[in-house]
Amino acid sequence: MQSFTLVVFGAPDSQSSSTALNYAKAVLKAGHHIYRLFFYQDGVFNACSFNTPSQDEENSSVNWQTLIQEHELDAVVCVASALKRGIVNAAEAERYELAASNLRQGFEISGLGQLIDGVIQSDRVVNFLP
Amino acid sequence: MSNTLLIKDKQLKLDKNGYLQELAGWDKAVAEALANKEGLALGSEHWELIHLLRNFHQQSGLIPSTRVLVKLIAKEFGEEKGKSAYLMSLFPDAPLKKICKIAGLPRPINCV
Amino acid sequence: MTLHLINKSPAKSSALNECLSVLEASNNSSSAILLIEDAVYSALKHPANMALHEKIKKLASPCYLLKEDLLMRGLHAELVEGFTIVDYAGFVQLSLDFKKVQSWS
Amino acid sequence: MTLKNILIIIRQAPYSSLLPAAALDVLLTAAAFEQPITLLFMGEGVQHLLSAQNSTGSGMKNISKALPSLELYEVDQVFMEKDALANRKLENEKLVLQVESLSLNQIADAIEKADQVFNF
Repeated sequence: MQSFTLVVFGAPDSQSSSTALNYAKAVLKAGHHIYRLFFYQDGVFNACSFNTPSQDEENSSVNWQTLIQEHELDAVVCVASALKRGIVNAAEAERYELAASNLRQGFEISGLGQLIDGVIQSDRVVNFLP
Repeated sequence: MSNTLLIKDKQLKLDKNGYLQELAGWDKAVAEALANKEGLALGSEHWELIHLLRNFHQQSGLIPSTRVLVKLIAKEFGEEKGKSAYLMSLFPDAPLKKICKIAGLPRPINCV
Repeated sequence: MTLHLINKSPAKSSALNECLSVLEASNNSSSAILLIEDAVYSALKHPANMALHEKIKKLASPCYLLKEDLLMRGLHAELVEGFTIVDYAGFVQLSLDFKKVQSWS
Repeated sequence: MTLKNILIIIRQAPYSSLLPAAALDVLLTAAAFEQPITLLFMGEGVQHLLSAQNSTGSGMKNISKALPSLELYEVDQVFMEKDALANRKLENEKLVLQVESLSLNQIADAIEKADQVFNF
Protein backbone atom coordinates (compact mmCIF):
# COMPACT_ATOMS: atom_id res chain seq x y z
CA MET A 1 0.00 0.00 0.00
CA GLN A 2 1.34 3.40 -1.01
CA SER A 3 0.36 6.81 0.29
CA PHE A 4 -0.63 9.79 -1.86
CA THR A 5 -1.04 13.53 -1.41
CA LEU A 6 -3.19 15.18 -4.07
CA VAL A 7 -2.98 18.92 -4.71
CA VAL A 8 -6.18 20.34 -6.17
CA PHE A 9 -5.72 23.66 -7.99
CA GLY A 10 -8.95 23.73 -9.98
CA ALA A 11 -12.26 25.42 -9.10
CA PRO A 12 -15.33 23.17 -8.74
CA ASP A 13 -16.40 23.77 -12.35
CA SER A 14 -12.96 23.05 -13.84
CA GLN A 15 -11.99 19.75 -15.34
CA SER A 16 -8.86 19.61 -13.23
CA SER A 17 -10.94 19.37 -10.04
CA SER A 18 -12.92 16.49 -11.51
CA THR A 19 -9.74 14.76 -12.74
CA ALA A 20 -8.36 14.97 -9.20
CA LEU A 21 -11.58 13.52 -7.78
CA ASN A 22 -11.58 10.61 -10.25
CA TYR A 23 -7.92 9.99 -9.50
CA ALA A 24 -8.58 10.02 -5.74
CA LYS A 25 -11.32 7.41 -6.22
CA ALA A 26 -8.99 5.26 -8.33
CA VAL A 27 -6.25 5.50 -5.67
CA LEU A 28 -8.63 4.29 -2.97
CA LYS A 29 -10.12 1.60 -5.22
CA ALA A 30 -6.64 0.21 -5.85
CA GLY A 31 -6.26 -0.18 -2.09
CA HIS A 32 -3.85 2.68 -1.54
CA HIS A 33 -3.96 5.38 1.09
CA ILE A 34 -4.64 9.09 0.64
CA TYR A 35 -2.47 10.85 3.19
CA ARG A 36 -3.89 14.26 2.39
CA LEU A 37 -5.95 16.27 -0.07
CA PHE A 38 -4.59 19.78 -0.31
CA PHE A 39 -6.86 22.42 -1.85
CA TYR A 40 -4.80 25.30 -3.20
CA GLN A 41 -5.55 28.52 -5.11
CA ASP A 42 -8.93 28.25 -6.91
CA GLY A 43 -9.16 24.68 -5.61
CA VAL A 44 -10.33 26.14 -2.28
CA PHE A 45 -13.71 26.93 -3.87
CA ASN A 46 -14.40 23.20 -3.60
CA ALA A 47 -14.59 23.71 0.15
CA CYS A 48 -17.30 26.38 -0.03
CA SER A 49 -20.62 25.27 1.42
CA PHE A 50 -22.49 28.00 -0.45
CA ASN A 51 -21.95 26.41 -3.88
CA THR A 52 -25.34 25.85 -5.43
CA PRO A 53 -25.07 24.73 -9.04
CA SER A 54 -28.28 24.13 -10.96
CA GLN A 55 -30.04 20.84 -10.09
CA ASP A 56 -29.07 19.25 -13.40
CA GLU A 57 -25.37 19.94 -12.81
CA GLU A 58 -22.90 18.03 -10.67
CA ASN A 59 -22.02 19.64 -7.38
CA SER A 60 -18.30 19.09 -7.22
CA SER A 61 -18.12 20.39 -3.62
CA VAL A 62 -20.62 17.77 -2.51
CA ASN A 63 -18.81 15.06 -4.47
CA TRP A 64 -15.56 15.92 -2.71
CA GLN A 65 -17.30 16.08 0.65
CA THR A 66 -18.88 12.66 0.14
CA LEU A 67 -15.52 11.11 -0.70
CA ILE A 68 -13.83 12.85 2.24
CA GLN A 69 -16.46 11.76 4.73
CA GLU A 70 -16.84 8.20 3.43
CA HIS A 71 -13.11 7.56 3.64
CA GLU A 72 -12.35 9.93 6.51
CA LEU A 73 -9.75 11.75 4.41
CA ASP A 74 -7.61 14.60 5.65
CA ALA A 75 -8.78 17.51 3.47
CA VAL A 76 -6.81 20.70 4.01
CA VAL A 77 -7.72 24.06 2.51
CA CYS A 78 -4.82 26.52 2.17
CA VAL A 79 -5.56 29.38 4.54
CA ALA A 80 -3.97 32.14 2.45
CA SER A 81 -5.80 31.03 -0.73
CA ALA A 82 -9.05 30.62 1.22
CA LEU A 83 -9.00 34.02 2.93
CA LYS A 84 -8.30 35.74 -0.39
CA ARG A 85 -11.29 34.00 -1.95
CA GLY A 86 -13.69 34.38 0.94
CA ILE A 87 -13.73 30.81 2.23
CA VAL A 88 -13.68 30.93 6.04
CA ASN A 89 -14.50 28.74 9.02
CA ALA A 90 -16.16 30.13 12.13
CA ALA A 91 -12.85 31.05 13.78
CA GLU A 92 -11.59 33.01 10.75
CA ALA A 93 -14.99 34.66 10.27
CA GLU A 94 -14.80 35.90 13.84
CA ARG A 95 -11.18 37.00 13.54
CA TYR A 96 -11.88 39.07 10.41
CA GLU A 97 -15.34 40.15 11.52
CA LEU A 98 -17.08 38.63 8.52
CA ALA A 99 -20.83 38.20 8.16
CA ALA A 100 -20.82 34.41 7.88
CA SER A 101 -18.64 31.35 7.70
CA ASN A 102 -18.93 29.01 4.75
CA LEU A 103 -16.39 26.21 5.06
CA ARG A 104 -18.01 22.93 4.12
CA GLN A 105 -18.00 20.18 6.71
CA GLY A 106 -15.21 17.67 6.23
CA PHE A 107 -12.69 20.32 5.13
CA GLU A 108 -10.23 21.98 7.43
CA ILE A 109 -8.35 25.28 7.00
CA SER A 110 -4.62 25.18 7.55
CA GLY A 111 -1.34 26.41 6.12
CA LEU A 112 0.85 25.60 3.16
CA GLY A 113 3.04 23.73 5.61
CA GLN A 114 0.53 20.89 5.31
CA LEU A 115 1.48 20.57 1.64
CA ILE A 116 5.19 20.36 2.49
CA ASP A 117 4.35 17.85 5.21
CA GLY A 118 2.54 15.86 2.49
CA VAL A 119 5.70 15.93 0.36
CA ILE A 120 7.75 14.69 3.31
CA GLN A 121 5.30 12.03 4.50
CA SER A 122 3.73 10.49 1.42
CA ASP A 123 5.08 8.26 -1.33
CA ARG A 124 3.60 10.30 -4.18
CA VAL A 125 2.45 13.89 -4.51
CA VAL A 126 0.36 14.62 -7.60
CA ASN A 127 -0.45 18.18 -8.62
CA PHE A 128 -3.70 18.70 -10.53
CA LEU A 129 -2.88 22.05 -12.09
CA PRO A 130 -5.56 24.48 -13.27
CA MET B 1 -16.18 45.21 17.40
CA SER B 2 -13.58 47.27 15.58
CA ASN B 3 -11.73 49.72 17.65
CA THR B 4 -10.22 53.02 16.76
CA LEU B 5 -6.87 54.54 17.49
CA LEU B 6 -7.04 58.25 18.20
CA ILE B 7 -3.91 60.31 17.65
CA LYS B 8 -4.25 64.07 17.75
CA ASP B 9 -6.54 64.82 14.81
CA LYS B 10 -6.22 61.35 13.26
CA GLN B 11 -8.60 58.43 13.66
CA LEU B 12 -7.28 55.06 12.56
CA LYS B 13 -9.37 51.93 12.34
CA LEU B 14 -7.96 48.80 13.90
CA ASP B 15 -9.14 45.29 13.29
CA LYS B 16 -10.19 42.96 16.05
CA ASN B 17 -6.63 41.93 16.72
CA GLY B 18 -5.38 45.47 16.91
CA TYR B 19 -3.74 45.65 13.46
CA LEU B 20 -4.14 48.76 11.34
CA GLN B 21 -6.80 48.33 8.68
CA GLU B 22 -5.23 50.93 6.40
CA LEU B 23 -1.49 50.47 6.43
CA ALA B 24 -0.96 53.78 4.60
CA GLY B 25 -1.96 55.67 7.75
CA TRP B 26 1.13 54.47 9.61
CA ASP B 27 3.67 56.93 10.92
CA LYS B 28 5.92 57.16 13.95
CA ALA B 29 3.22 58.57 16.22
CA VAL B 30 0.94 55.69 15.19
CA ALA B 31 3.68 53.18 15.98
CA GLU B 32 4.13 54.70 19.41
CA ALA B 33 0.41 54.58 20.10
CA LEU B 34 0.21 50.96 18.91
CA ALA B 35 3.21 50.03 21.05
CA ASN B 36 1.62 51.76 24.00
CA LYS B 37 -1.45 49.52 23.61
CA GLU B 38 0.93 46.57 23.85
CA GLY B 39 2.50 48.02 26.97
CA LEU B 40 5.75 48.88 25.18
CA ALA B 41 7.66 52.15 25.13
CA LEU B 42 9.69 52.33 21.92
CA GLY B 43 13.38 53.03 22.33
CA SER B 44 16.10 53.32 19.71
CA GLU B 45 16.63 49.54 19.64
CA HIS B 46 12.94 48.97 18.88
CA TRP B 47 13.08 51.54 16.11
CA GLU B 48 16.15 49.93 14.59
CA LEU B 49 14.21 46.69 14.13
CA ILE B 50 10.98 48.37 13.03
CA HIS B 51 12.80 50.22 10.24
CA LEU B 52 14.67 47.09 9.25
CA LEU B 53 11.46 45.08 8.95
CA ARG B 54 9.62 47.84 7.10
CA ASN B 55 12.48 48.22 4.61
CA PHE B 56 12.66 44.47 4.11
CA HIS B 57 8.93 44.29 3.46
CA GLN B 58 9.05 47.21 1.07
CA GLN B 59 11.96 45.79 -0.90
CA SER B 60 10.95 42.14 -1.00
CA GLY B 61 7.17 42.16 -0.56
CA LEU B 62 7.67 39.46 2.08
CA ILE B 63 6.83 39.15 5.75
CA PRO B 64 9.67 37.02 7.13
CA SER B 65 9.24 34.18 9.58
CA THR B 66 10.71 34.75 13.04
CA ARG B 67 13.73 32.69 12.05
CA VAL B 68 14.35 34.70 8.90
CA LEU B 69 13.85 37.97 10.78
CA VAL B 70 16.51 36.93 13.29
CA LYS B 71 18.89 36.18 10.40
CA LEU B 72 18.08 39.52 8.82
CA ILE B 73 18.90 41.23 12.13
CA ALA B 74 22.17 39.30 12.35
CA LYS B 75 23.10 40.32 8.82
CA GLU B 76 22.32 43.96 9.45
CA PHE B 77 23.35 44.53 13.07
CA GLY B 78 25.71 41.66 13.85
CA GLU B 79 25.56 38.29 15.57
CA GLU B 80 25.18 39.84 19.02
CA LYS B 81 21.72 41.16 18.15
CA GLY B 82 20.91 38.37 15.70
CA LYS B 83 19.46 36.07 18.33
CA SER B 84 15.84 35.28 19.00
CA ALA B 85 16.39 36.17 22.66
CA TYR B 86 17.25 39.73 21.63
CA LEU B 87 14.11 40.04 19.49
CA MET B 88 12.07 38.47 22.28
CA SER B 89 13.46 40.92 24.85
CA LEU B 90 12.31 43.89 22.78
CA PHE B 91 8.98 42.46 21.59
CA PRO B 92 7.99 39.88 24.19
CA ASP B 93 5.54 36.95 23.85
CA ALA B 94 4.80 36.77 20.11
CA PRO B 95 7.65 38.91 18.71
CA LEU B 96 6.86 38.61 15.00
CA LYS B 97 3.17 39.42 15.40
CA LYS B 98 3.95 42.23 17.77
CA ILE B 99 6.58 43.90 15.62
CA CYS B 100 4.42 43.57 12.48
CA LYS B 101 1.53 45.18 14.29
CA ILE B 102 3.58 48.11 15.61
CA ALA B 103 5.45 48.53 12.30
CA GLY B 104 2.17 48.87 10.42
CA LEU B 105 2.59 45.65 8.41
CA PRO B 106 0.04 42.92 7.63
CA ARG B 107 -0.67 40.28 10.22
CA PRO B 108 1.64 37.34 9.42
CA ILE B 109 -0.38 34.36 8.22
CA ASN B 110 1.10 31.33 9.87
CA CYS B 111 1.83 28.98 7.00
CA VAL B 112 2.99 26.14 9.19
CA MET C 1 12.15 7.82 -13.53
CA THR C 2 9.52 10.54 -13.79
CA LEU C 3 5.97 10.42 -15.02
CA HIS C 4 5.34 13.73 -16.78
CA LEU C 5 1.70 14.74 -16.56
CA ILE C 6 0.41 17.27 -19.08
CA ASN C 7 -3.12 18.67 -19.16
CA LYS C 8 -3.14 21.48 -21.74
CA SER C 9 -3.84 21.49 -25.45
CA PRO C 10 -0.67 22.03 -27.50
CA ALA C 11 -2.45 24.96 -29.15
CA LYS C 12 -2.65 26.73 -25.80
CA SER C 13 0.46 25.72 -23.94
CA SER C 14 4.06 24.93 -24.71
CA ALA C 15 4.10 22.40 -21.85
CA LEU C 16 4.33 19.27 -24.02
CA ASN C 17 6.88 20.84 -26.33
CA GLU C 18 9.07 21.98 -23.41
CA CYS C 19 8.73 18.61 -21.71
CA LEU C 20 9.79 16.85 -24.92
CA SER C 21 12.80 19.16 -25.26
CA VAL C 22 13.96 18.21 -21.77
CA LEU C 23 13.42 14.49 -22.39
CA GLU C 24 15.25 14.73 -25.75
CA ALA C 25 18.26 16.25 -24.00
CA SER C 26 18.20 13.70 -21.19
CA ASN C 27 20.68 10.84 -20.96
CA ASN C 28 18.08 8.82 -19.18
CA SER C 29 15.20 7.26 -21.08
CA SER C 30 13.30 5.79 -18.16
CA SER C 31 10.60 8.45 -18.05
CA ALA C 32 7.13 8.61 -19.55
CA ILE C 33 4.50 11.15 -20.54
CA LEU C 34 0.80 10.96 -19.74
CA LEU C 35 -1.54 13.31 -21.55
CA ILE C 36 -4.80 14.14 -19.79
CA GLU C 37 -7.66 16.62 -20.20
CA ASP C 38 -7.08 18.94 -23.20
CA ALA C 39 -3.59 17.53 -23.71
CA VAL C 40 -5.19 14.50 -25.39
CA TYR C 41 -5.70 16.74 -28.44
CA SER C 42 -1.94 16.43 -28.93
CA ALA C 43 -2.57 12.91 -30.29
CA LEU C 44 -4.81 14.11 -33.11
CA LYS C 45 -3.63 13.59 -36.68
CA HIS C 46 -3.39 17.25 -37.42
CA PRO C 47 -0.73 19.16 -39.37
CA ALA C 48 -0.16 21.45 -36.38
CA ASN C 49 0.79 18.43 -34.28
CA MET C 50 3.27 16.94 -36.76
CA ALA C 51 6.40 18.41 -35.19
CA LEU C 52 5.34 17.11 -31.76
CA HIS C 53 4.66 13.64 -33.18
CA GLU C 54 8.11 13.56 -34.80
CA LYS C 55 9.68 14.36 -31.42
CA ILE C 56 7.57 11.74 -29.64
CA LYS C 57 8.45 9.07 -32.23
CA LYS C 58 12.18 9.63 -31.72
CA LEU C 59 11.87 9.47 -27.96
CA ALA C 60 12.61 6.29 -26.06
CA SER C 61 10.02 7.22 -23.42
CA PRO C 62 6.49 5.89 -23.81
CA CYS C 63 3.57 8.28 -24.20
CA TYR C 64 0.16 7.55 -22.69
CA LEU C 65 -3.32 9.01 -23.12
CA LEU C 66 -6.09 9.00 -20.53
CA LYS C 67 -9.00 7.00 -21.92
CA GLU C 68 -11.78 8.87 -20.10
CA ASP C 69 -10.59 12.21 -21.53
CA LEU C 70 -10.47 10.78 -25.07
CA LEU C 71 -14.00 9.36 -24.76
CA MET C 72 -15.33 12.57 -23.24
CA ARG C 73 -14.07 14.49 -26.27
CA GLY C 74 -15.23 11.91 -28.79
CA LEU C 75 -11.72 11.19 -30.03
CA HIS C 76 -11.17 7.67 -31.39
CA ALA C 77 -10.27 7.22 -35.01
CA GLU C 78 -8.19 10.30 -35.69
CA LEU C 79 -5.36 9.51 -33.33
CA VAL C 80 -1.83 8.93 -34.54
CA GLU C 81 -0.16 5.65 -33.65
CA GLY C 82 2.36 5.25 -30.91
CA PHE C 83 0.28 6.21 -27.90
CA THR C 84 -0.90 3.78 -25.25
CA ILE C 85 -4.32 4.32 -23.76
CA VAL C 86 -4.81 3.93 -20.01
CA ASP C 87 -7.79 4.43 -17.68
CA TYR C 88 -7.75 5.98 -14.19
CA ALA C 89 -6.60 2.70 -12.63
CA GLY C 90 -3.73 2.72 -15.13
CA PHE C 91 -3.01 6.38 -14.31
CA VAL C 92 -2.63 5.47 -10.61
CA GLN C 93 -0.46 2.48 -11.48
CA LEU C 94 1.77 4.62 -13.74
CA SER C 95 2.19 7.10 -10.86
CA LEU C 96 3.62 4.24 -8.82
CA ASP C 97 5.70 2.69 -11.61
CA PHE C 98 7.73 5.90 -11.74
CA LYS C 99 9.57 7.50 -8.84
CA LYS C 100 7.53 10.68 -8.99
CA VAL C 101 4.90 12.55 -10.95
CA GLN C 102 5.65 15.97 -12.38
CA SER C 103 2.73 18.05 -13.63
CA TRP C 104 3.23 20.68 -16.33
CA SER C 105 0.69 23.39 -17.01
CA MET D 1 13.19 14.66 9.82
CA THR D 2 13.13 13.15 6.34
CA LEU D 3 14.61 15.51 3.79
CA LYS D 4 13.15 15.69 0.31
CA ASN D 5 14.90 17.39 -2.56
CA ILE D 6 12.32 19.81 -3.88
CA LEU D 7 12.72 21.34 -7.33
CA ILE D 8 10.52 24.31 -8.12
CA ILE D 9 10.26 25.27 -11.78
CA ILE D 10 8.68 28.56 -12.76
CA ARG D 11 7.66 28.48 -16.42
CA GLN D 12 4.83 31.01 -16.60
CA ALA D 13 5.45 34.68 -17.35
CA PRO D 14 4.78 37.19 -14.57
CA TYR D 15 1.23 38.58 -14.15
CA SER D 16 -0.38 36.20 -16.68
CA SER D 17 -1.07 33.63 -14.04
CA LEU D 18 -1.14 33.25 -10.27
CA LEU D 19 1.03 30.14 -10.45
CA PRO D 20 4.45 31.83 -10.13
CA ALA D 21 3.38 33.52 -6.88
CA ALA D 22 2.06 30.16 -5.67
CA ALA D 23 5.40 28.58 -6.56
CA LEU D 24 7.21 31.21 -4.50
CA ASP D 25 4.91 30.53 -1.53
CA VAL D 26 5.59 26.79 -1.80
CA LEU D 27 9.30 27.55 -1.94
CA LEU D 28 9.28 29.79 1.15
CA THR D 29 7.27 27.21 3.10
CA ALA D 30 9.56 24.37 2.05
CA ALA D 31 12.46 26.56 3.19
CA ALA D 32 10.77 27.01 6.58
CA PHE D 33 10.72 23.19 6.79
CA GLU D 34 14.45 23.23 6.02
CA GLN D 35 14.09 21.06 2.94
CA PRO D 36 16.80 21.20 0.23
CA ILE D 37 15.38 23.41 -2.50
CA THR D 38 16.32 24.23 -6.06
CA LEU D 39 14.59 27.00 -8.01
CA LEU D 40 14.69 27.02 -11.79
CA PHE D 41 13.32 29.58 -14.24
CA MET D 42 12.46 27.98 -17.57
CA GLY D 43 11.02 29.30 -20.83
CA GLU D 44 8.81 32.34 -20.34
CA GLY D 45 9.53 32.10 -16.60
CA VAL D 46 12.88 33.87 -17.08
CA GLN D 47 10.93 37.11 -17.45
CA HIS D 48 10.64 37.11 -13.64
CA LEU D 49 14.33 37.93 -13.47
CA LEU D 50 14.00 41.29 -15.25
CA SER D 51 14.59 44.12 -12.80
CA ALA D 52 12.65 46.80 -14.67
CA GLN D 53 9.28 45.43 -13.51
CA ASN D 54 6.90 47.71 -11.65
CA SER D 55 3.48 46.32 -10.75
CA THR D 56 2.45 49.21 -8.50
CA GLY D 57 -1.22 49.97 -8.89
CA SER D 58 -2.02 46.74 -10.74
CA GLY D 59 -2.96 44.73 -7.69
CA MET D 60 -0.58 42.02 -8.96
CA LYS D 61 2.27 40.72 -6.90
CA ASN D 62 5.75 41.39 -8.28
CA ILE D 63 7.54 38.29 -7.06
CA SER D 64 10.86 39.34 -8.56
CA LYS D 65 11.29 41.68 -5.58
CA ALA D 66 11.56 38.67 -3.30
CA LEU D 67 14.28 36.90 -5.29
CA PRO D 68 17.31 38.80 -3.90
CA SER D 69 16.15 37.82 -0.37
CA LEU D 70 16.08 34.07 -1.05
CA GLU D 71 19.57 33.82 0.32
CA LEU D 72 18.20 34.74 3.78
CA TYR D 73 15.90 31.73 3.44
CA GLU D 74 18.95 29.62 2.66
CA VAL D 75 17.79 29.02 -0.89
CA ASP D 76 21.00 29.39 -2.88
CA GLN D 77 20.35 26.91 -5.68
CA VAL D 78 18.73 29.27 -8.19
CA PHE D 79 19.10 28.63 -11.92
CA MET D 80 17.69 29.58 -15.26
CA GLU D 81 17.41 27.73 -18.53
CA LYS D 82 20.41 28.44 -20.69
CA ASP D 83 19.46 30.35 -23.87
CA ALA D 84 16.05 31.32 -22.47
CA LEU D 85 17.14 34.96 -22.14
CA ALA D 86 19.00 35.00 -25.45
CA ASN D 87 16.07 33.41 -27.29
CA ARG D 88 13.98 36.33 -26.09
CA LYS D 89 16.68 38.91 -26.90
CA LEU D 90 16.87 39.76 -23.21
CA GLU D 91 20.51 38.95 -22.54
CA ASN D 92 21.44 42.59 -22.04
CA GLU D 93 18.63 43.38 -19.63
CA LYS D 94 19.37 44.03 -16.00
CA LEU D 95 18.42 41.11 -13.77
CA VAL D 96 17.29 41.19 -10.13
CA LEU D 97 19.66 38.36 -9.34
CA GLN D 98 22.66 36.79 -11.01
CA VAL D 99 21.80 33.14 -11.55
CA GLU D 100 23.65 30.28 -13.16
CA SER D 101 22.38 28.76 -16.38
CA LEU D 102 21.52 25.12 -16.91
CA SER D 103 21.44 23.36 -20.26
CA LEU D 104 18.42 21.18 -21.07
CA ASN D 105 20.56 18.19 -20.29
CA GLN D 106 21.38 19.61 -16.84
CA ILE D 107 17.70 20.43 -16.34
CA ALA D 108 16.84 16.80 -17.09
CA ASP D 109 19.40 15.77 -14.46
CA ALA D 110 17.96 18.21 -11.90
CA ILE D 111 14.50 16.74 -12.50
CA GLU D 112 15.83 13.21 -12.06
CA LYS D 113 17.64 14.11 -8.85
CA ALA D 114 14.61 15.76 -7.25
CA ASP D 115 12.24 13.83 -5.00
CA GLN D 116 9.43 16.20 -5.84
CA VAL D 117 8.97 18.74 -8.62
CA PHE D 118 6.53 21.64 -8.51
CA ASN D 119 6.42 22.87 -12.08
CA PHE D 120 4.27 25.98 -12.27
